[in-house]
Parts: sequence; structure tokens; C-alpha cells
Amino acid sequence: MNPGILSNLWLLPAVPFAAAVVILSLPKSRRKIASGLAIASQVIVLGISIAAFVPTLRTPGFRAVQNFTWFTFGEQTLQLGFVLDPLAAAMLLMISLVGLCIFVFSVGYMADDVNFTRFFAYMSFFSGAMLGVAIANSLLLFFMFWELVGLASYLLIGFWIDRPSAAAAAKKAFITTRIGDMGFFLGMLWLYHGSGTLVFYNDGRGCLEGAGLALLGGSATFIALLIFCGAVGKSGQFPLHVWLPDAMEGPTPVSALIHAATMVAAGVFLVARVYPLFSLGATNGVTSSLTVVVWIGVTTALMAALIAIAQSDIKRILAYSTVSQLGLMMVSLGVGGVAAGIMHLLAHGFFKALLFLGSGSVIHGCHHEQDIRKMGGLRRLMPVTFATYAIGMLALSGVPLFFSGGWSKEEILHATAHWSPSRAPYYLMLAGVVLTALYMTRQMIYVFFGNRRSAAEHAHESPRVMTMPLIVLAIGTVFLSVVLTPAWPWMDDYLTGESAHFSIAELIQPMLFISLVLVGVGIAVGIWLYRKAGEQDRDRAAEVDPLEYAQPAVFRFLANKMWIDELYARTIIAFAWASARLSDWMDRYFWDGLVRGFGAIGQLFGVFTTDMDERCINAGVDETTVGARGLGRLLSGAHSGQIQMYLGVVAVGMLALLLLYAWLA
Amino acid sequence: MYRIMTPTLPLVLIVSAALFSIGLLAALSRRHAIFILIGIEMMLAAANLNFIAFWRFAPPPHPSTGVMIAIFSIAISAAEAAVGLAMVIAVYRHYRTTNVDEYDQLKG
Amino acid sequence: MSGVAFILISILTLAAALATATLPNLMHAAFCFVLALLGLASFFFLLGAEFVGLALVFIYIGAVAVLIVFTILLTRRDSKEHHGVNWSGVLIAFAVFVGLIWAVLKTQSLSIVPPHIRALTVRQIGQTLMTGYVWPLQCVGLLLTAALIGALVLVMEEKK
Amino acid sequence: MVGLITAIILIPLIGALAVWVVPGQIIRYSERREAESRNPVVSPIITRRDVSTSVDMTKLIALLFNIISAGCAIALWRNFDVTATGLQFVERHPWIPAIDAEYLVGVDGLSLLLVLLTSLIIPFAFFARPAPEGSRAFYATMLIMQSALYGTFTAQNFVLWFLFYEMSLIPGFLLIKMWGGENRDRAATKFFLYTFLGSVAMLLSFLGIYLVKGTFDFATLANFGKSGLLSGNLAWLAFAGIFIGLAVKVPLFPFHTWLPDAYQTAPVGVSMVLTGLLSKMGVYGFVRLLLPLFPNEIKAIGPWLLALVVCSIVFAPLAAWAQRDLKRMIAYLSINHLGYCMLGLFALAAAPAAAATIDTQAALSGVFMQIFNHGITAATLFYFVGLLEERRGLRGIDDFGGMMQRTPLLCGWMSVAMFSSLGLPGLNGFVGEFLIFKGSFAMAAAFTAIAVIGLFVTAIVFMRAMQLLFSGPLSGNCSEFPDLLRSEKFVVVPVTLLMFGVGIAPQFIFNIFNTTVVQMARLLS
Repeated sequence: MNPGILSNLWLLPAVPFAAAVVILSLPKSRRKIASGLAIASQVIVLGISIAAFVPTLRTPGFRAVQNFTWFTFGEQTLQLGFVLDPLAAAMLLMISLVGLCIFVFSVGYMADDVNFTRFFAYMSFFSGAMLGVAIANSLLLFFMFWELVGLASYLLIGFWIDRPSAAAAAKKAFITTRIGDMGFFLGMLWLYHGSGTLVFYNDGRGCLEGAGLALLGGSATFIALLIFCGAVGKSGQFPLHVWLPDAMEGPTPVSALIHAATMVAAGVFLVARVYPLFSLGATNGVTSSLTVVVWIGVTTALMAALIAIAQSDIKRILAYSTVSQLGLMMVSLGVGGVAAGIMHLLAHGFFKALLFLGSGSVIHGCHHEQDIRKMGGLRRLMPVTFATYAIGMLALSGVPLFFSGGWSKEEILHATAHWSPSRAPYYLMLAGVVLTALYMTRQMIYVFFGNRRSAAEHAHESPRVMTMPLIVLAIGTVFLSVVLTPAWPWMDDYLTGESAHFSIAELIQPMLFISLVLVGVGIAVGIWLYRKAGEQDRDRAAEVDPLEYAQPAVFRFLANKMWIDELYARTIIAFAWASARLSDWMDRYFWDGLVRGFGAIGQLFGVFTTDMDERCINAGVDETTVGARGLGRLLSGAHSGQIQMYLGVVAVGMLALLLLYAWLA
Repeated sequence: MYRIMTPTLPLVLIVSAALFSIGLLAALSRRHAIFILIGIEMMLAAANLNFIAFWRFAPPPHPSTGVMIAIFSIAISAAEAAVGLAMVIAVYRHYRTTNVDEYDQLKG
Repeated sequence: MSGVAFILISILTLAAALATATLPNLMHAAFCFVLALLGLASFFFLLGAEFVGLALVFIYIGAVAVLIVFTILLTRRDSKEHHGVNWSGVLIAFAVFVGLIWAVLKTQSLSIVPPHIRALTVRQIGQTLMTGYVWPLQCVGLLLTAALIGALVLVMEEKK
Repeated sequence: MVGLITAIILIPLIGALAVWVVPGQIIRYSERREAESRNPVVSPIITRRDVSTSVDMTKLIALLFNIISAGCAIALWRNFDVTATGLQFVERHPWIPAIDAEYLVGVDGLSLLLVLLTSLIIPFAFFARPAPEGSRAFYATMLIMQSALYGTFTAQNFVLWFLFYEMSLIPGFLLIKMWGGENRDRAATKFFLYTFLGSVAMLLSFLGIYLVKGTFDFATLANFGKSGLLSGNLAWLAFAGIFIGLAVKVPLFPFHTWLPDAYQTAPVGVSMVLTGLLSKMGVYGFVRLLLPLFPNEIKAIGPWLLALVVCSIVFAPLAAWAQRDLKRMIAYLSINHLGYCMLGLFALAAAPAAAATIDTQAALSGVFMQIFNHGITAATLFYFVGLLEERRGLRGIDDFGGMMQRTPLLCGWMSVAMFSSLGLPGLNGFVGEFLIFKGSFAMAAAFTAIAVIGLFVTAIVFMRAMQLLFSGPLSGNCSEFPDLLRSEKFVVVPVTLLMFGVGIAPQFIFNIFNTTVVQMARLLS
């Protein structure tokens, strides 16, 4: 137990927030101070994270909470809190380490941007919010940081504000994730109503502990699904995945930090965090809510992998790959492999950040060209980038032994294979493995091999400030493969809090070889398919993709992202916009008229409205006189000037009184 | 037979109501300003009839209130008629018409 | 009180009133108004309020009706109406009529037979006016004076 | 001895008189001429700024009186015993004994909150730009309005309350009518007729109640409420009258159609007061009158009322989405935000008898919080629209573009207000909305679930606005905008800090009304 670190956990979000505020108040020219402050705050945060990680290592199943009262309303109190357990500690370490690398990288990448200081302010803000998500011990606090993370994502996607496409993408990201967040919000309300508290762990009284869960009963399924809506939005799961590829409009470090390593993984983290809700009343590890999670994950993983094959933007390929990997993690959680999912999350955080930073380096070197068909042959021009990118690519493709992604992917496949309701997810995941290897090979070949094409002419290796983070991340990726190796399953036990068990028999079985073969097949097919693609001439950027040549219709379908965006635009968005117009119209003409019909008896005579306009035109004279005159004019507002109309109104009023009298009597 | 023919209070009230409604009809449907005035006079007269009828059918002791109010009401309506007619003439001088449809200066 | 007289007088009064409200010729209508007022006065006689009836005859027929006729003659230019029926007016008037009748019929507490009462003499009226109603009387006097002056001012030609 | 509350009510009135008496704007002609001679073609922006640097005696006096009354309000807050139940600082004098009309003022937590809010919003509105012309009469009218608002929020006897309630209506009308923009006559008349008819309906209802119960005292009447204040049709009639009167004021769908016109047309400062304070009079009336007096009636038609509320919450932001005019857009969003208040109240009143204490208290606290937050946030949004309008001369959503490049500070601070309005955690809007939803979800889950759509559509509206205003290539007609001036920062920064303060550590606001919430929750459930 380490109460010291526990009571200092609040510093994790607070330090980057403070850095953000200070940086925002700096003038634009103070670039050094801005980046220095941001990086210093990241270093502090990393230190705290390590300090927080140590005690969790010492005790298996360590969990310490610190709850506090946010405010008192009426006689009730609303509790928030921080929690430190292996899940949080691992996340913290990953976020702060990857974050630090990306911050350093950004100093080089954003070097010639006018709004350099603002960028670091936003990034610090994001970092604070994301760390807050990791340590929140209350669904409410979780939600609050979650929304702030979304805000930071919004600000950073739209960082290049003068680009309309960036602004549109930012808006799309915020709104799409907010759809999910509304579900999350409702789920939170329901949970609060059902269990009477939103604090996760509170000495047995929290909503994820025995008593709280027992109160929920059957509603837990619905609550879990509503909360899952939030995860679907944030983690870019089908059908709310559409924002994530567009989010690549932001600067590449942003894509690396937010839209690859941390924020998008927050959805997975959320499911893992409230896992007791999902698994409540499980028979044989299966509940209806978890089944939904599995199928959503499978759909997403496969769909995104398919789309990634047909993309030509280097970042978009990675974005779809992220979506696909997140789907994989969801599947893992859904089938019960929480530890496997989180391990993949951590590994993915490293190698995907590495890939994105690598792509950033490539883009930087190619003078902000993102089309892979215009690159090529960068292997020699950018050796460091190539080497680190290759490590990331192998990790993502799932090559085992030295690359972390392979092991965690293996674990997930393992867990999926044992899922009792159906074997279909397992087979679909295997197909996903092939596809992943395929599209990563394709990318590698297009970017780093073959002839140099137009954008690669004047490419150059990035400065040290950018390559150093790449190297660190690459080392991290390789190092994690040691940590995560199934031969030493401490991570599994660390996360689940159970004692270690290891059997070589579990590791070495046909399943492992199947997937290994499939990875090999994927890479081999890729090399075979694209063996010629790399050798195209420099000006043949629009060369037909081999797959497009073979299956033009299918390729177009995939290249256009299965037309999901178009489908949404034609149906949901069109419907919403139409209802907005309808509301406006109803307001102006229908409700207004109706209420006026009730309100103004004068309307009976149809004089009121027609005279209104006349009066408005006539009345432009005496605006400046106050008091009695204004009053007189105001009363005259209701008058048409027709004596007989007045009489009629009086008579009708009399009748009304008579009726009223009769009704009351 | 006798009972039906006796003018009971409801009967008188019905006649008064009819008179009132006819007055209202005149005031609402005639275009001529004077006849709007006449209509109003007629409604006032109907009201007077009510006062008298209630006085007459009131149980003892009979306070003379009904009669008094009728007298005052007649006096006031006379004053109203005088001023009203004077206004009709004045307005007529201005507009050269007594058709109230064309009087709309009261509006704001 | 005679039932026959009541019926006759009411038919006469209402018919004359209706004629007033509908006849297109203004002079005819004005005379019908006089007739209606006469009918009303006879009602007052019938109900035992002779003084009020006489006052009605004097003031309305003697003064108001004459004024009306004069006004019609003064504004003779359009002594006929051109417009059709204003149906909304008719509708409202009829609705009010129905409402009133319904209210009268619904009310339970109206006595059926007129009680016997002492005749109200002019002396009594005078005494009441001068004692209990002296303030209203003064006010009405003031009002009439004001109305007189006001009417004069209104009809005076504006000096150019 | 004049009590503190009476002083608070009277000070703005004296201020109005003072503003009326002293000479108005003293323009330093020399400076202005100098400016004109230097630059013969004076752009409207520069001229306006020139006038604003001149000494505006009227505004100074008005602000002085505001500071005094705000000081009194703070004294009230300081001396307010947050743990005591019931009214405090009560002043009671006989007024018209024949109809049981007393001069009875006093504050509980809710009243105090609204008094503080009034002291905050009115001076804020005085700083609004573009400043209206003919400022003497303007400031005097605003001060009268302020007095009426103070009175409304502190009066505890219906006759007195109604007097102040109506007293606020006429300045409102005049302010729109005389200093409004396009279509002001139509909007002013509509505003007046709607609210006035509503008031008449309410007055008649109260007369009916008085005839039966013989008292106008709020507390006494509230005690009758439980057992049924009136019975049969009369009760429904009285309920309908009061309901319509207050629903128009709030406004509640479908009685809201006067609001977009009025807010759009009114000068910025007046829009701020209308949305920040006048609409709160309606909510206050619901809390103070309708809910305690007619619990049975509300319960009987609760689902219908909740349906109306949900319509407010869902249709208003949808309509806001379709607006071009920024002020009109914010006006519609105001309807939506007040809808949340109404959701909490009606869910509370319509809840089955066994509603948990935590839910009723959450709903009530949320409503009070939302009252305060919406007052500040909506007023700030209007203030910003005013700044944009002053710079551009127009306020259509597509009249701007790419401002972030030219005026990052203006855009940044304005975004804070927008995010506060869409309920981002960490800013003030979230606290109230969360509590309202928490309370009403337990008592009316289905309606609450639909109402969440409102939260979502609000986000769309603001996202669209931010996209069109701030981002994209810099529009030519925005390229000359000055960024936030120092005088504007003095206004914006404290308000924004307040938003953050309430959003992060809201306890100091809750302290004001916690006891009142407990007491009211007991009374209402």
C-alpha cells in the first residue's frame, strides 16, 4: 500500500491541465517555453505513473481507491474518486510514455507551424484528460474526462482551422462520438438510479462491487449496452466508425496520440473498467451484452481491414487498421479475454503510435504528401524511419517472437477460439489476420520499396528530434514482446490479479501454428501481388492497383469505404436536417398561428393579422417618446379601429363568461 | 290557460333578452353610425326592462332600487345619445360619410 | 296584469325592434325605433312602473328620437345602406340570445307569480331620490351638463 | 427602518430617477473631431469605438447603482443562514387589508440565488455591445426592470408578486419596442400580448383561489396544496390559468413562439436580461406557485406535461439548427435549456408518491443550478453575438468565416461559452443538467431518455456554428475585425472564470439553496 502516491494521483490530470493553461496564456512567439513546459509536464506525469506502477507490481490484485465528495446537493452527496489498480497503472504508463515520445516528436514535426504554442496547449490538455480517464473511480468522473478527451480530440482534429475539411472532420468526430456518449450518459443515469452510486469501488459499496451489482439485477444488460454505446463511439466501432478515418485531417502527432494509441482505446478501456456490469449473471462466461460486444467487434475488425486494403492515403490506411485492431480488442473483451484485450491495447498503443509517427516522418520528409502511390523507395532515403516502421508493421501484422503485437493477438485468437456460442468469430478473426498482414505489406511496398515517385524525389530523413521518439517506441515495441510473451504470463496475472500458471502445452498447439501460417500467407500474398507495384515509374502515380485491376467493382466499393458515409448522409443526416427544417417551419407558421388563435380572440374576425403589418409600417414615427405614449401605442396594437369589431369581441366575451358560469355552476 | 298567459318573471326576462339581442344585432350588423347608437340604446332599454321586472317580482319588502337604477340609466343613456349623435355629426363633417366601415382612425 | 296585453305588447315591441335593426331605409327604421320604445314604455306601465314608463316616453321619444331623426336628416347624403348582411354580427347576436335564454330558463329561483305590492308614487320616488340617492342624482346632473356642453363643442364648426 | 430587501428593490428605482435627471452622454468632442479630421472616411467601427471612449455619465450612474444593489445582495448572501429553514429577512407590513394584500418580502435559498443572479446579469447587460442609442431612457428602463425583478424574486404575497411580475413586463415591452432591431413593433406587441394574456389568465385564477380560500399568502396557500386547494372544475380552471401564464413566460412548447422574435429583435443587453432573468421568473413561478398549489392536478396530467416539455427540449434545438440568425439560434437553445428545468420540475411533480429522496432532491437542485447556469451562459452567448454584430454589422451565421485566424481570443472565449451551453463537463452547464437528468430519469425514465436527444442536437447546433464562424478560410469581411478589446476582456474574463468555477467546484452555489431544496422536496413529494 502506498497512500502517498494515492493522494497525489490528482496531479496526473492537474499537471498537464495547468501546463495547458499556462501555455495558452503565453504569446505565440514563446515556442521554446511552450514546448518545454509541455514536455516537462509529460515527464512529471511519467514519473508519477512509474511511482504509481510500482506498488501495483508488489501486491497481486492491488486496488486502492481515494474517494472524495464533489458536492452536496440537498442532503445527498455526490462522490467522485481515483482508483489505482493494475488496469489503471498499465494504462497510465502507456499513456505517459507514448505521450512523451509523441510530444518530443511534435517539436520537430510542428516546427514551422504558426500556432505551435496552441498545439502544445491542446496536447497537454488532452494528456491530462486522458490520464484522468485512466484513474477515474467514478463513472461520472470517467464520463467527465471522457468528454474532455473528446473536446481535445475535436480541437486537435480541427487544429488547422483554415482548412474547411479539417473543420468538417472535427465537427463530424465530435458529433459522431456524442451519439455514443448520449447512450453512455443514459446508461450512467440508469446505473446511478439502479445502484445508487456511480463510484466503482468503495469498500464493497461501489457500483461494481457485490452489493451494488446485486441491486441492478436484470437491468445490468441494458446499462452495459448503453455504456457500450459510448465505447462504440469513442473507439470507432461499427456503425459509428466513420469519424475516425476523417480525423486524420489533424496533424500526424495528434493521430498518433489520440486516434491510435490512447483516446480511441479508451472505449476498450471503458468496457474493461465496467466489465463486472457486462459479465453480471454470466453463464459460462457469456451474457447477451458481451455477445453484442463480440459481434460489433467482429464486424468492425473485418470491415475496417477490408477497407484498409483499398485506401491510398498513408494515414487512412493506418486509421482503418486502428479501427480494425480496436474491433479485435472488443472481441477479446467480449469473449472473456479481458487481460488479452488490454495487453493488445497496450501493445497496440506502442506500435500504432510508432507507425503513425513513422508515417508522420514520411509525410514530413515528402513535404506533406500523403498519397502512398506517389512515394516509393524511401528505404534508402529514410533508413531510421524505415527500420522503425518495419518493426511497427511486423508487430501489427502479428509476427510473433520479437514483436509485441504477435503475442497479444495470439492470446486474443486463443480466447476467441474457446468462445462457446459460436466459432464464427474465430474464423472471421483469422481472415482478419490475413488481411492485416496483406494491407501492411502493401503499404510497406508502396512507401519504402521500388522506384522513387513524384513525392519521394526530394525526400529526406527527419531530424533527430523526430527519429529519437521513433527509436524509443520501436524499442518499446520489441521490449513489450518480452514482457508479453506467453512463456512468462505475469502480465495476465498482473491484470487479473490471479496467481501465475504456465504450461508450455497451452502455448504450443495447432492454433498457434494456424495463425502463424496465416500471417505468413498474408505477407507472402502481399509481396506477390505488389511485387510490380513498387517498380512503377515516377509519373505513374495513378497506376491501377493490382487488386483494382482484378476486381474493379469490389475495389471501388472498398475504396469508397463501402459507401457508409454516403449512406448516412442520404438517410440519417438528411432526416435530421429535414426535421430541423420542419421544426422551424412548424414554429413559424403552425404553432405560432395556433397559439395566436387561442390567445387573441380578435383573430375570430381575421383582422388581427392583416392589420399587424400595416401597423408596423405606420408606426415608425414616435419611437423615442417613452411612457404614456408607448403605452397607448401598445394598447392600440390589439385594435383594428373597427368599432363593430370591438362590440363583437365584447359580445363574444360575454358569451364566454356565460359559458364559464354554466360550466362552473 | 291563465297560468300560461300570466306574464311571469322568466317571460319578461325572455322578452328583454330578445330585445337585447336585437339591439346587439343592430349594433353589430348595421353600417350606419347612428344605428349603432340606436342598437346600444336598445340594449340599454332591455337592461332597464330587467331592472323593472326584477323590482316588480322581488319578494317583500320591495326596495325601490330597481326603479331608481332604471331612472338613472335612462338619464345616462340620454346623455350618451346626445354626445354620440354629436360625434356622428362631427365625424360626418370630417369624412363625409356615416358608414362605420370607413372609420378606422381608432386603430393604432 | 293581463296575459293578453303582455303578449300583444311584446310582439309589437319585438317586431318594431327587429324592423329597426333591419329596415334599409333609415327614416323608416328610426320611426320603428320610436314604436319599439313606445312598446317598452307600455311594458313599464304593465309592470307597475308608471313613472319610469313616462320618463322613457318623455326622454326617449321626446328628445332622443327627435335628435336621431335630426341627425339622419343632417347626414342625409347616405340615408340608405348599401351593404349586405353582416353574418358574423347576426351569428353573434343569435348566439348571445340563445345563451341568455338558456340562462334564464336554467335559473330555478325565479318567482312565478308576482307578489302584490303597493304602488310606487311619484312622491315616494322624489323622496328617495333626494335622500338615499342624492349623490348619484348630483352626479347624473353633472354628467348631463357635461354631455350637453360636450355635444355642443363637438358639433360646433371649427373656426377657420 | 428600511429592510435589506426593500433597499435592494428600491435602489434601482432611485437609480432610474437619477439617470433620468442627470445629463446623458458627455462626448469628448475634441477627441472625436480629431479622429475624424485624421481620417476623413471614418468607418463605422472606429466611430463607434470613439464614442465608447467618451465619458458616458448615464452608464456610470447606472452602474454605480448596480454596484450598490449588488453590494446589498452580497450582504444578503453573507448574512443568509444557509442552515435555517423558511424565509429570512422577512419584512411584513399591512398594505390593503381588505383583500389580504400585504407587503411581504423575504428570501429563501431560491430567492437569494435569483437575487444574486439579477445583480450579476443586469450590470453584465449594461456592458453589452452594440450599446443602444438614446441611452438615458434605456438605462432608466433597465433599472426599473431590475427593481421589478428583485421584487418578483422576493415577494411572498401574490398581490405584491403579481405587481412586480407585471412591472417587469412593461419595461420589457418598451425596451424591445424602442431599441429593438428589425420588426421590433411586431415582436414587442407579440411579446406583450402573449405574456399579458398569460398574466391575465393567472390573475383570474388567483382571484378564484382567493374567493375560495381568502388568502394571497404563498406559504399559507402552499399548505392547502396537499389536500387539494380547490375542487372539481374550478381547480382545473385555476390550474390552467396559472399554468398558461407561467408557461408563456418560461416559455414552454407550444407557447414559445413569441420568444424567438423577441430575443432576435431586442437589443443585445435586453436579450441578455430576457433570457437570463425574465424566463427565470416563469420557472420561479412554477416552483413557487404551481407545483405547491396543484400537486394533484399535475399528477393527473403529468405525462402530458412531460410530453410538452420533451417537445420543448427536442424541437427547439432542431429549430435552432435551421436558423440563420445567431440571436434567433440562441433564443431557440434557451427554450431547450429551460426545457431541462421544466423536465426536472414536472418529473418531480408527476412522480409516483414513492419517489426516492435522492431523486427529488437531485431534480430540484439540478433545476436551481440550471436556472443559475443558464442565466449566465445564455447571457454570455448573447453578449458575444453582440460583439460579432458590432464588428460585422450583421449576425447571420454565414456572414462570418475563419475568424479564428483573425480573432483567436474572441473565438476562444466564445467557444467556452458555447461548450458551457452544450453541457461540457468542467463547465457550469453540466452540473445542473446532470442532476436534472439524474432526478428525472428515476421518476420519468422514458421522457428523460427522449430528452437526451436534445442534448445531442444542441451539440450539433453549436458545432455547426463554430464551424461556420471560426474555421475555414478567413472571410474577407472579417479580415478587419479587432480582437477582443481590453474593455471587453474585463467583462468576458470574470464571467468565464465564474463558469469554470461553478463547473469545477459548484459547492458554493449549492450551499445557497441546499436547505431550501430539502424543504421543498419534502413539501412537493
